[in-house]
Amino acid sequence: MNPVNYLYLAALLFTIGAVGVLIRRNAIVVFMCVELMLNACNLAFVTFSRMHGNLDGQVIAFFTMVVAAAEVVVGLAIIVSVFRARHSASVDDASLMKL
Amino acid sequence: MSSMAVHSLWTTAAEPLDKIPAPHIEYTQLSPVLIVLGAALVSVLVEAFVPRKARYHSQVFLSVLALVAAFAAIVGLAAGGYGSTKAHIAAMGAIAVDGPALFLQGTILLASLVAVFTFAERRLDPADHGHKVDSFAAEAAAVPGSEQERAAVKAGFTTTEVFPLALFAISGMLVFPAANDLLTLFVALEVFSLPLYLLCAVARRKRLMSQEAAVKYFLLGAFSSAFLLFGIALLYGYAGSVSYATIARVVDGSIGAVDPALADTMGNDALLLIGFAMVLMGLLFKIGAVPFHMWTPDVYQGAPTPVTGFMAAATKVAAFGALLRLLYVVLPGLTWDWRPVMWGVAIVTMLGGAIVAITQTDIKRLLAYSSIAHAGFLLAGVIAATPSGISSVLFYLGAYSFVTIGAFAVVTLVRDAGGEATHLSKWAGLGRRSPLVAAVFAVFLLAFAGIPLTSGFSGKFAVFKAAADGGAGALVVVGVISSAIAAFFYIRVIVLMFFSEPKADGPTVAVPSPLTSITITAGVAVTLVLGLAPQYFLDLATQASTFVR
Amino acid sequence: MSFPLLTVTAAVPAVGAVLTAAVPAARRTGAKWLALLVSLATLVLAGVVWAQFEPGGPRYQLTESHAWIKDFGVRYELGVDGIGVALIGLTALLIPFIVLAGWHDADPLETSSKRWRPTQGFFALILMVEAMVILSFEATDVFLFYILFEAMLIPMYFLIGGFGDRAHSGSDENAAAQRSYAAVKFLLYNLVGGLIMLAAVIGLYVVAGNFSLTEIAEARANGSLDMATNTERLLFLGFFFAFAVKAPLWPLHTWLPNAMGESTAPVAVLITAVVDKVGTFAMLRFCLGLFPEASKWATPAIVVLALISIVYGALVAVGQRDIKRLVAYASISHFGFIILGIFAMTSQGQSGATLYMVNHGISTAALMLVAGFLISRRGSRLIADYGGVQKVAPVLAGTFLIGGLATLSLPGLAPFVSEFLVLVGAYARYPVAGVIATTGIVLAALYTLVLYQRTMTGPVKEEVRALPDLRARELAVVAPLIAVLIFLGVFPKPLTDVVNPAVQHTMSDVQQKDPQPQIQNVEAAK
Amino acid sequence: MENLIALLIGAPLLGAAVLLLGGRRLDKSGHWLGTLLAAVSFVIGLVLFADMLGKSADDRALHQTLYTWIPVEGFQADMAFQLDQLSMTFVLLITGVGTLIHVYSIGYMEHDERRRRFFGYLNLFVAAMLLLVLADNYLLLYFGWEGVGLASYLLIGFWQHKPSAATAAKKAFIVNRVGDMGLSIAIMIMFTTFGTFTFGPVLAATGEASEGKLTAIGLMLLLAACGKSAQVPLQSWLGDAMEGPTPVSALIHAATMVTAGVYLIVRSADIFNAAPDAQLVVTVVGAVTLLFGAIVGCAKDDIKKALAGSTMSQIGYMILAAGLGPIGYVFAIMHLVTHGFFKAGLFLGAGSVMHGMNDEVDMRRYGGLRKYMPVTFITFGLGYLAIIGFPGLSGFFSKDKIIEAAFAKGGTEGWILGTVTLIGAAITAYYMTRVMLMTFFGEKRWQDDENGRPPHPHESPRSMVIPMVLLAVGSVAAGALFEFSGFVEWLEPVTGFAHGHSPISAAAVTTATIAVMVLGVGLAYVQYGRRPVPVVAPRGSLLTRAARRDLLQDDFNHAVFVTGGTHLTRSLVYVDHSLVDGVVNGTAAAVGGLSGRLRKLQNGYARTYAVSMFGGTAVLIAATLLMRAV
Repeated sequence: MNPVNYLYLAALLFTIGAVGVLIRRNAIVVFMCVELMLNACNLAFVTFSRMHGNLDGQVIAFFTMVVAAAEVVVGLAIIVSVFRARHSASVDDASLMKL
Repeated sequence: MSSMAVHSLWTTAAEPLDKIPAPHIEYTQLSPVLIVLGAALVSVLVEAFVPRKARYHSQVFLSVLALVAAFAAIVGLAAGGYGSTKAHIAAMGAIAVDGPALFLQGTILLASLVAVFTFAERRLDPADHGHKVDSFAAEAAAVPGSEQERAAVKAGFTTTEVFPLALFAISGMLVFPAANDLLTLFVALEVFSLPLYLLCAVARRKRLMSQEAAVKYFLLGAFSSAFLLFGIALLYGYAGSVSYATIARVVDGSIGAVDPALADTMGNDALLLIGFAMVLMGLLFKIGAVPFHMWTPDVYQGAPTPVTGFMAAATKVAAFGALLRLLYVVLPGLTWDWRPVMWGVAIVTMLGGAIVAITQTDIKRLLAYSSIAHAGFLLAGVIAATPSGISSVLFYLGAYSFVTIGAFAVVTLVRDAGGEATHLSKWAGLGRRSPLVAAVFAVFLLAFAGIPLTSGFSGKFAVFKAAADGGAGALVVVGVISSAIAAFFYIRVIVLMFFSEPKADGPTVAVPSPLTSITITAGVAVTLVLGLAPQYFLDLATQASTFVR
Repeated sequence: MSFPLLTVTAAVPAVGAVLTAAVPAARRTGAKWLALLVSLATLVLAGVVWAQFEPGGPRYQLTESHAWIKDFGVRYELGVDGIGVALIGLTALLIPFIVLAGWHDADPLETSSKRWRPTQGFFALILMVEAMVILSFEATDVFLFYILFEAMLIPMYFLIGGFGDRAHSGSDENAAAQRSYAAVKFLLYNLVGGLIMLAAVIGLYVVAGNFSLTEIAEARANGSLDMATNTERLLFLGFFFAFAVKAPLWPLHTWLPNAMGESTAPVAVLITAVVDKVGTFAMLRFCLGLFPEASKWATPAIVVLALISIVYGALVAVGQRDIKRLVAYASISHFGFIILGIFAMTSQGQSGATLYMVNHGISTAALMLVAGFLISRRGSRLIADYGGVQKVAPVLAGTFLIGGLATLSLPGLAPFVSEFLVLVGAYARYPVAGVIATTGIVLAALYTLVLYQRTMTGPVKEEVRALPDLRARELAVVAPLIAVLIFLGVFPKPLTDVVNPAVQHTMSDVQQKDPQPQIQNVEAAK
Repeated sequence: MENLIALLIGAPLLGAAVLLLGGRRLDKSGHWLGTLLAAVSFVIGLVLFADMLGKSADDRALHQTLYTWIPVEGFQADMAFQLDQLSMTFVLLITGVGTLIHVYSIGYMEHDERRRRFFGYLNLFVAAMLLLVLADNYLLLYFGWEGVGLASYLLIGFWQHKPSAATAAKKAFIVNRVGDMGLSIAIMIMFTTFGTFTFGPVLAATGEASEGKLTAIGLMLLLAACGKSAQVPLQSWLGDAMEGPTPVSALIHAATMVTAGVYLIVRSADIFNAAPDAQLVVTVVGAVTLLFGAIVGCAKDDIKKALAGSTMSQIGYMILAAGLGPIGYVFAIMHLVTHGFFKAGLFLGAGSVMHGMNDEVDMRRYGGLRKYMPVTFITFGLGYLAIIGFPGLSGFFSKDKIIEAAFAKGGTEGWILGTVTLIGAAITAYYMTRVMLMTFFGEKRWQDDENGRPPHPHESPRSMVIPMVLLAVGSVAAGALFEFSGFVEWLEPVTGFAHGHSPISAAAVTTATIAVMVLGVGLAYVQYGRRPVPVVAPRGSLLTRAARRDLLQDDFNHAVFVTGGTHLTRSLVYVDHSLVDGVVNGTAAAVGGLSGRLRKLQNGYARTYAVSMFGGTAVLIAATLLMRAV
């Protein structure tokens, strides 16, 4: 099967993630969408790695997972602290600062 | 064939480990980064094991020491000729050690040093329950206004974690402009972004806004880095490698590494162009260029002011360094594709920043928009695509970062009951109350406005000159117009400070400790020196303006 | 390396400014005296410059040149020609009187806090302006000039906005608002002009590669540097716009009445008599010197604008209710004459214009300062609030009248010489323009005498009955100025001797010859 | 000898400086100093005159160059003087009459606490007037020209506390400025035509210049003359100028300054000779003015204003004569001098009357004064006889000559001009008789002044009487003197002279003159001598009412220039504020509005920001691909 299809899938996932970020309110969900985008990137990396026949892409994928994990840690920390302060995880509630 | 290749890789991996050649790392040339990174780790240990009372001092001492040492290392390397003759790519092609890298790292370190001083300032707020307090929350984890927080304040807790966080961020920033492959670029980006997200969240006053700023910054930052990453993936797909050198060679066609299968499915350069655009977006986000700027005002306003100053200065320097390297090293072959795009971005950034700033009422937001406008000016220099363009941008970054930190440091001084009085109306008649502070701030504003005899003018002239030389005369005109618009709101603040009567309930100006004083003095000194006799630093920037390939 | 006379001449007031600013709050009077002494020292130095300058000698004399910002092709290059010498002389001459006239204008009010030191600031700023103006007259490097041209806005801005005229109608807040409006208007107008000039300056660098006036002029002369026609025109416009704002030329003039109206009389004099001269000076030296072709191309349009300024300024002046705004519009009319003289491109016109800069400086100073004394007595700027002053304060009225007569350029007073030269010069090249400009002398008589009649003559108003006559200090300000006016009116030779050679250089810059009279052998007929 | 010329001007100038700067300590002695210096100047004049008579007719002109006034490339204006017969005549008139009037003023201004300044101004005037007539180039003449303008401004407005006086002074100066405009334009044309504006070269070179240029110069000079000499259409200021103290009216607005226009035209004789069109205009202006002034003079009840009208009319004669060319120049000057005597005398007489009548100026409130102030009556009477051209008195000779010359102009215009001059002579006789009768004859019509003091007419002090007597002598003798002492030959070298050939014989003209004179006198006697003069002026005919208002010419000026000008300036002020300034403020406001609108995008919602980023990226990608596509 043509590996290119995996690229299309990756692009699709990425777009889904991006749109999710744009339309979902709950900070956690938004964050999960970002993770989805990162994983779409991983898929693309692995596919390209397969096509080019070198390992860089796969290695990068591992790096990406680590970074994603770190983001989760930091992100959740912030989101949870906000949630505790406001008893709401809606990104739209966090709009004290505007204009 | 590819499947075979992969299989062979597996088999080679089955060989005894000692066959794998150890990577060759030039530790001396990476020393600046390593020092800061090491210091960061140590200061984590300090957080873990040093008793609370001693933490503050040990952390400050450690950070300052690390930064000074790192800067010394930079100077040593530069003196050793790594900036010019011996410039080369270290760490198996991951990190470039060359003029721009060293210059920018030096700038970042100096900026961070003075920024750390403002972090450590503990005299602005009156002592709370007999404990000196700085700009950071007693216990960031505690819910604002909760019993827990009150207890923490009573106990005199302070968030000394900001120092290790800052150090991590700095180390990431040091790598960012030096990164010589896209993976390192991405990792460095995350390494300095994540700590910044946290730093934004730990303000002492107005904690809700602080946390909100953190959330916005985090979500949008993650969003943008996802784009960056996907862009990297596409570029990798195009060139089969993430190393700048290789990509550059593929782009200018000296080697055609493109998998034929890709070539015909993806069509000629779509991968390259889309990938480039997405990477660019990631960098423009950090720079705060329109339309990727919208996080800037909110974050700048919400974050603790010292952090804001640190971000505004150091992040910009690092991001522009990375952008320059990307455009000049990776994609010189693509100049005719990216220039028009960047033209557009530069124009909307200059005008957008200047115009929206006019109607701002909060000093920190005002400075945020001004930083956006300045990003536009810098982009004009970047677009020049000439050595003088590089050097002018380097010079501008150096000049600008000190003005910014100085300005935000002054903002920390003007306080009322609710902490910093950042609403412009509160600044009325400041010139009557404390002429000195007002005068200093006026100097910074004039520098922002690019009035002659300040560093702002030298920098602006340098980039505009480069742009005009590079055939971007129209950009210069737009730049001139937008600086005319920008002048208006800088002047407005000066009018407010000097020509309007002080309000009865106006803010007081806190008398800072030597730390902040040093920061501000340094800012003023650099502003005036670069304004009156910039030649030496221009030479420096010029020498440092050649990228290693 | 000879003695850097020019640098010192500019440095003395600069250093003086710093010292004055440093005087402790309590020592207010000391600061005043210090400022006065410094300005007098500068006057002496200017005299030395005048003495050192040889009219017959090379174009730029007492030159200095040091490397400054290599990357920008900028050098610290100084040198004076006759025009520069004359204007340096004017500046150095006026500042002591401005200081003396503003002796009490910046005394702090009881309300202001202890750390606020307006007096020191006031005089320091004045000296700083003097330093920058003098240096800008000396600069032969375009970039250096530009820097000063822009930088001098800042001290001026604080002088206008920070030390307004205490004689104002309406509430203090209202006055403060109007004052800062005037200051901001002044700054923004000039800043915009300056920024547009900045674009042109950068363009000049791209074209020429350096900023040295002499080098560029040479390169243009020997053809090693030839600008495309359009490039030259664009650059010219960039420069001219900035100077036209500063000068000010219609329709870019509206900042001047606000600025002069809201600021104290000495500052108003500083604006119109000293700082604005930089604009006209720069037209003569930079616009004509760097872009001769473009100058010739733009001349017709500029002449028209100048004529509009002359007539329009005078007419609007007639309609003013505020003494200082009236003087401001009169100045706009006079700047029209200066610009007309410059762009008439005749020896008489340009010599006249240069003399005009000097004479207008002195005459406006005389008129405005006396007006200031009057206003500070009565506490109002409205013409309608006065009447019959000459009955109670004859000396004040007399000096005011002489200032006014100078403004309407009566023969025997300095301005007549320059105005007539400008008219003749303009007529020789553009007869119609000459005739239209001549109507200006009638209008000048109109606004001056109407002002005098309404304020000084007629029955004595109750409010002015108690006005004291000029005090010794004030007389010391006015008398010398009037003496100079009369002297230069009947014996302008010292000035013309210095100016003529420089004007000849400018004429050769723009490759212009004076139009010759139709009948050549008149002398033979004699 | 020529070095004395500077002293001629220097003496009164010194006086002016000392008196004006001297301060109060000179209040006691000031007037004596001023008078003395004027006299000194007169004596120097006499010395120079004697010296001049000693020389042959052709090299009588003296030159003195002090220094170069305005040295600019191609433009040389010298501070240099030229004293020839023409200037000499004026010097004597100015210093002579001037000195007398200084003396007169000592008494007249006795009770004025600002007398010192008055004398300072008088000296200033004398100096400026001398500069005017002694200058050897037009620019220096312009200097003096405006100098006398200033002096007249200061003296008309001497009683500044009177709004009317201040207004009159301002009006005089501004109207004169209009004339001065002409003079400066004339100088510009000369400069571009001849490359110089010194009398000698310019007048010598007129032959080579095109007639068009010369006509232009001539008309511009005429404009100047109209301003200074109160000729139509710039005459309106002279009547108001009577607000000034009477000695001023006598010296400046009768004897000397107002005749400067005549001097200018005669001085520029060569230019006008070569520009007949200009000459024609000059004669027309002169003719119109002489009728205009005369008519106005008939209607005024204010004695000084009546005399002012007369002055206008008499100068009209001179201008007309000057316009006739070589056949008229000499007589213009001759009439100028004689007029200087009798008109000054008349004004001083009027002043003396007012002095006795609590400064009452309305002739309807005089009457029967001849018994109370005999000397004034006699001197005034002699002046009166002189002006109406009573045979044998000065006015007779000079005016008669002008009328002859007018006819001698030849052709229809000769007839027209001649007739006009004759009518003028008749009207002159009429209004002067009217003045005479209303003032000195008839019954008393005295009124108490505003603070109820009844007038007690008395003869004026000696300081005032003596000048009146001397001037009376002059007005009697001057004409005959000139007639028989060869004034014509004296002036001829300067002005040139040609005998006109009048279509009718001189005798006929003379008889006609005398006839119309008698006619005018008779008419006046019938109207004012036979029946009593009403104290309140009757409404009078339309013409009378118009004449009282200066034939509505002033109203015209007011309607057109004053009202129109006010509206113009008001609207310009508005334009300046709302249009010129408005554009700038509008731009600023627009940018501000845009800013406010863009600001709304920053709505605080992270998702919105993400959208803008997403869209931005899309645009970025699209643009990049597009760039490659094109």
